Amino acid sequence: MANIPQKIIHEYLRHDKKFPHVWCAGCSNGIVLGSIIRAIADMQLNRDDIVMVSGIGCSSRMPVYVDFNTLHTLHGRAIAYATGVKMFKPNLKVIVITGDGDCTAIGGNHLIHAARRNIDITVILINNNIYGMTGGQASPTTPHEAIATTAPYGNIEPDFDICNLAMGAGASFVARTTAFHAIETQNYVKEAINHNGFSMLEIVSSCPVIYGRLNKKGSPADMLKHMRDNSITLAAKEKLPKEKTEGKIIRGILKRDERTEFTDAYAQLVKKVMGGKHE
Amino acid sequence: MPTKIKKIAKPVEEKPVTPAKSGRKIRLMQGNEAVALGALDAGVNFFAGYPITPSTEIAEILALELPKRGGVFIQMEDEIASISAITGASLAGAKSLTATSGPGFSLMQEGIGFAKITETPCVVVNVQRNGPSTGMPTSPAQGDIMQSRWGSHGDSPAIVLYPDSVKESYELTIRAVNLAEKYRTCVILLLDEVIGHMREAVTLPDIANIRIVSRIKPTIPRHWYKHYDENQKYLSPLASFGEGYRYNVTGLTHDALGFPTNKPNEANDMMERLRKKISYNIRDLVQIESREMEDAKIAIFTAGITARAAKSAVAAARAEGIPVGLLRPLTIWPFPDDAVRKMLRNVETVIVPELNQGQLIHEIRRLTKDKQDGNLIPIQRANGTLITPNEILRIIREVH
Amino acid sequence: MSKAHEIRLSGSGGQGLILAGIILANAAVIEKRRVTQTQSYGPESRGGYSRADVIISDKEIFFPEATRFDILLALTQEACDKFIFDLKDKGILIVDNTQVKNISVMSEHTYEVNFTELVTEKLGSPITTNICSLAFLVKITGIVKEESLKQAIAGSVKPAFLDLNLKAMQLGFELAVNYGK
Amino acid sequence: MSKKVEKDRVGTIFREEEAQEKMEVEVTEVKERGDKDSPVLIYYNWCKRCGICVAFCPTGCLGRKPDGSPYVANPEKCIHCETCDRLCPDFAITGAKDK
Repeated sequence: MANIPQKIIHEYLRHDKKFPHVWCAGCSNGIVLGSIIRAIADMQLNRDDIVMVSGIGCSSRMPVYVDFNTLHTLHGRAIAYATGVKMFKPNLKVIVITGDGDCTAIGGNHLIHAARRNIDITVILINNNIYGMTGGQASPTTPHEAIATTAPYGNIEPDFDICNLAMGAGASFVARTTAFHAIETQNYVKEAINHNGFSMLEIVSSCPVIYGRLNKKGSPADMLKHMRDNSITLAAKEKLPKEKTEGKIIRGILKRDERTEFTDAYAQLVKKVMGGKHE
Repeated sequence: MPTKIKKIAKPVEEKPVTPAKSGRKIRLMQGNEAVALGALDAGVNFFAGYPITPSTEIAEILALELPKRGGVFIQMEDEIASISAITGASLAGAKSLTATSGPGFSLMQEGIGFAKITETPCVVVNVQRNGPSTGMPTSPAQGDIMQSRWGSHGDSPAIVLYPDSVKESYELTIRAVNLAEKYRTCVILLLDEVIGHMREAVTLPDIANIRIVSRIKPTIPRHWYKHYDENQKYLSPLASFGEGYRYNVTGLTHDALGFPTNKPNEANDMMERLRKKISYNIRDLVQIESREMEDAKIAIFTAGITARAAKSAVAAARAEGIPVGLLRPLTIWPFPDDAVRKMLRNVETVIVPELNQGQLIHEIRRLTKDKQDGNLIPIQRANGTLITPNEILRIIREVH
Repeated sequence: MSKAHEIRLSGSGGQGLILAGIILANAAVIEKRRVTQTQSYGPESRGGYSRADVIISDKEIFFPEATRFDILLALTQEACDKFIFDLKDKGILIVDNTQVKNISVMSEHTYEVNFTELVTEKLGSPITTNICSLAFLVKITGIVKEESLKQAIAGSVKPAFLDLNLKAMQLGFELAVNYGK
Repeated sequence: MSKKVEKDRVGTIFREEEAQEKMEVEVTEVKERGDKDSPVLIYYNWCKRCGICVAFCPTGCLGRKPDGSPYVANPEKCIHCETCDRLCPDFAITGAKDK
């Protein structure tokens, strides 16, 4: 748009088509999107080689706004669609944008199996602790005792630790940060995309309009301040006594290991069997 | 934090798939095997599936064959993931296929709707088994005829093919892949359990004699590309991911570029486009077999395995001098309205045998409103056994 | 032979009847005749019931399942009881009397052989009862040539087991030749 | 007033005296889109007035209009930290170098 100076991020936005975006005032999704495209700009990836896949939900609206190959799919199925894309064209960089409900409730099975296969997909999970698009129902990451429209007396269910889930399922790169830590997000996105294997980046975010109001979390800025003040790095956590780390968001790269990547394994298999004779 | 920048050096390349060489001699072949070989000969280079009786042989054969030809086989975590993966792969340029049976087909419905609204070519093979629910996994039924048309929510047209022999399973699989590519939609191939597992002697045609259709690729510059171009009888070019046409695909109602829209006129355009690309091309889509219909006063209308019993009954009845004929749609959806109406014009009685509690008969009833109710005779059963030639013959004798 | 021959091989799961059906169908294919082979079985690989139908004809075969059998092979009592009423009047009934003790309707052409016992005794295991009884059926009825059957067996079983299966086939032929003697 | 022209570290050029003048402007008169000479440019068409940029501006360069939207209250205070740019969820504000 002529009114906006040509910053590098505007090269990556479909700014003449779909803006302003659908997200509410103060929603962290926009902040995360900014961090992601800054990371991609830093990496100088060819936009033709990036496929951004999403499911359904607030965060899943993200692909529409970016000028990549974008695929906005069904609720919970983003990782399964991404698996198809990646398997057929392994040279594409496949990034899945998903939310807590999309990825861990309806799409939980696809998450654990993609992690188990260690297929080279970068999952960026924006965790706002609620179903925002449908109006504030409890999600698997809604904290215990928090209020949601389907938990009007307080949530009695325990919440998911998504990073632990991904690590347990075999993801080879797992990191967590918050939307407030934009530079850290940018760096982790780069790390996650560069990692050859399944990578899960959980970005703790805020939903000021629905979750924030239901739970009296204050203004959008207050919610970001909460992220700033209530999160500590993994390194800091290890130094501090346990009582000081309780209830804090732990940021950092929680797991990184080298394990055979799935499309590589499949390429090996093809090489092996193609050496043999046809039937 | 230092970050290594890994550039993508490898060029984007389509996976070539070498055609099947096996089986050109006459040989005994299962229906499911014929589907797998048909898929390979049609150029299918991506399969994702989940085990389910009675379709599993298709996955097993493709697991063996696809890697040998440079294609992709992947066993997914469920049927929902399978339809998702084949749709994703198709957008990346693959000719893709999955195979399942009733319970899995039910799970796939949302994904089939997605492939239809996004106009992404793919093929779903449904080897029908007895239902509802888990039903009888190794027993035949024709209970998915309506589901294959109306299974996914919202209005969407369907292309559904229905073979009645092993040879035809091979041919219609190729046709299903071709139609999917041409019409940019999810084409469904319905098989009966008995046909999937039946063995017949089949000679496959030479690969050189098989007509293969592939999607039209855009040749225009990126900025002119519309993912849903309105030209050419609604059959528009399709770019793959990685080819430089950075388009958006969404299951939301979308405009010609593929971006979500709520505008009634754009929504209308999209819905009409989905409908017209089938209805404007109905002559290309419809295939129907007619046997002994020239002078027939009694017609049997049926599809799939039940048509095999009907053919036998027709032959026997003709030997007794009864003027009976058979109509069998190879394409059951879109329903061959005009052809059926025309062929039933001089017929007094129509018998509709089917392995369900009445599905095909609704279409015939719709087309034969002018005939008395007593002239439309159902033979219906959903207990896991086939309708036999004798049962049909008995009815033919009764009405004669 | 111009008419269609409907053959049903029946018994319980695990007896290898479907394989026998495929072999018989393959033998017909070798002779360039028209053939369909269908089966019905439960999920059990042992026990339960199992049947394989083969229709061999020189004309187009419409209905692929056998409804009125020209030949019925029954390896268990249950299968024999279930299917015997659909045997044609002049049909051929072959039963394994190791297991089939009662035949409710005696056909004109009934053959009772203790296949399981004989195969176990002569070949060390009952595993090839299916091939032995199939060979007996082929020899008695002449539905396909012996040589075609041999070729079909060679094309359908693993090389390591070929020798054993051919021995079973030979045993079946001998039983047929010596039947009633 | 001397015409002191400064070049900041990210290269945006602005004139100090103009910035001084702008301080005295009534908030309601702030132009609907950012001034091209401003250290921070705001695109009001996209702004949803969430207040994040103002809350996190470390120097008080940004202020808030009565309707909640931001404006450049103290241009001289801008240190081009890009915080507003990075934390704006709507891509409606930029303090980054013009490319």
